[in-house]
Amino acid sequence: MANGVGRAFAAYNAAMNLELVFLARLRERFGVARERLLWDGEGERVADLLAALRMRGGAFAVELAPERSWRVAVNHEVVDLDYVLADGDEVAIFPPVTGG
Amino acid sequence: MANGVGRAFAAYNAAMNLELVFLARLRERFGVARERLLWDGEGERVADLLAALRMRGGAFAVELAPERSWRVAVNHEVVDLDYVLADGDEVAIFPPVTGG
Amino acid sequence: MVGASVSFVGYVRDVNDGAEVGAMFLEHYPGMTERELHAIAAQAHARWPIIDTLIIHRVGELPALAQIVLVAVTSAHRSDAFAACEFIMDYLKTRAPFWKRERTTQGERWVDARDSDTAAAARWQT
Amino acid sequence: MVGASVSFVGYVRDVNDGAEVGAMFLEHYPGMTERELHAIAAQAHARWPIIDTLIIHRVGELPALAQIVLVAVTSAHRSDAFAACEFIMDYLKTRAPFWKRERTTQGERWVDARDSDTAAAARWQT
Repeated sequence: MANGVGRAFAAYNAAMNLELVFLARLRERFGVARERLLWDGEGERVADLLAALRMRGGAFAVELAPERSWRVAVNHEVVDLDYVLADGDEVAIFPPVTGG
Repeated sequence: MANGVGRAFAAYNAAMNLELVFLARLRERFGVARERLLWDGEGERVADLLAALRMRGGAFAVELAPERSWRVAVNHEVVDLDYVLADGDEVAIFPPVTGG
Repeated sequence: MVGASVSFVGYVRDVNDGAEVGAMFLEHYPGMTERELHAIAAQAHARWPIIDTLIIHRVGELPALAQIVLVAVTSAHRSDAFAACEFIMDYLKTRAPFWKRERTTQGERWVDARDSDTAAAARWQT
Repeated sequence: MVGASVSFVGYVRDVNDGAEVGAMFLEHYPGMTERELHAIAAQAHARWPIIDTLIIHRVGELPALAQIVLVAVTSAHRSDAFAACEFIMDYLKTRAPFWKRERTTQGERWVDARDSDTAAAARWQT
């Protein structure tokens, strides 16, 4: 919550703007590279967002299943499932890296 | 002893032709890079040759003293003091290497 | 004073897991990838007395046998440059946000992470 | 198939043991030096599944900061190329018949063998 408007907004129902980024295989399976999301779901943790994305079903349910391999980065930094999201965060979800 | 002449010669007094090579610091101290030697000294081992070279005195006695660091190669291969010399051998004596 | 320079170049394989590879597509995550490369170089500088590091990683479409990555490290003594260069490569393979998709004679496929790469990176975590 | 290439370049130091080095003279033993370089490369090939090795070592007069030696190794997997390249350098330093004479501000002197180089080469003798 970077400013007064954000804080006031959060006081009502924790709604926030998130920028979702899907990369590599996930980008292909979901058919989307970037998505702007007004997040007013239950909870503010990464785990809560993932649960909501799985609810979309289809490729989202399959690829983001807990037993599949994926990583989450918030604002370009890898985080774990307990990370608490904030308004304006860029949340990227991607398969294990295979560079070099 | 590569041929009949060499063998006959050796039968008398083990005399043989050696090509001595001195490298780097030893070449400078001895003032000689290569020397053809008709070796008819006592024994045929590298140790015997070194003892004879030390008898020359001067830089030879100083630089080839047993406690100094030097290596001997015969025909381009490092050998130890018990190596038995043969007619026509090229015997190189040099300080520890410092390449790369 | 630079006494040693160690460099590594990685190439697109033309065969992988039994299939002939014609080309490769390398995807990255703009912003995060650059940030991660800087972090990897900074870690190498913190661990070894090295003088400079250079990392170049290509992205997009690459034909078989093309160069993918260059890592170069300079130092006063050679053992530091060797260690830092191998460390950077091991971390690039397991941490930097790059993903490879191969175009093979059997179609296209995303390359899976290798256990051997994860093991190589784990060596440095002591 | 070449997947990795590791190369090492060594440079003439401009400072050594506290003295400023202006130039260096590198002596070798023609015949034995070439033989030893081939033997070192053959040992690397026997120990690791590498594809090719290249060793270039300069001799004679070299100015400060000049390149002295290049060792390049190609292999399918990067860890083999790193290990073989470092092995060759460690052996070059302790076994190959090269001798360095430095021209410093305090005159000329032959460089002594370093204990650290001997220790580095000893690592591979297990």
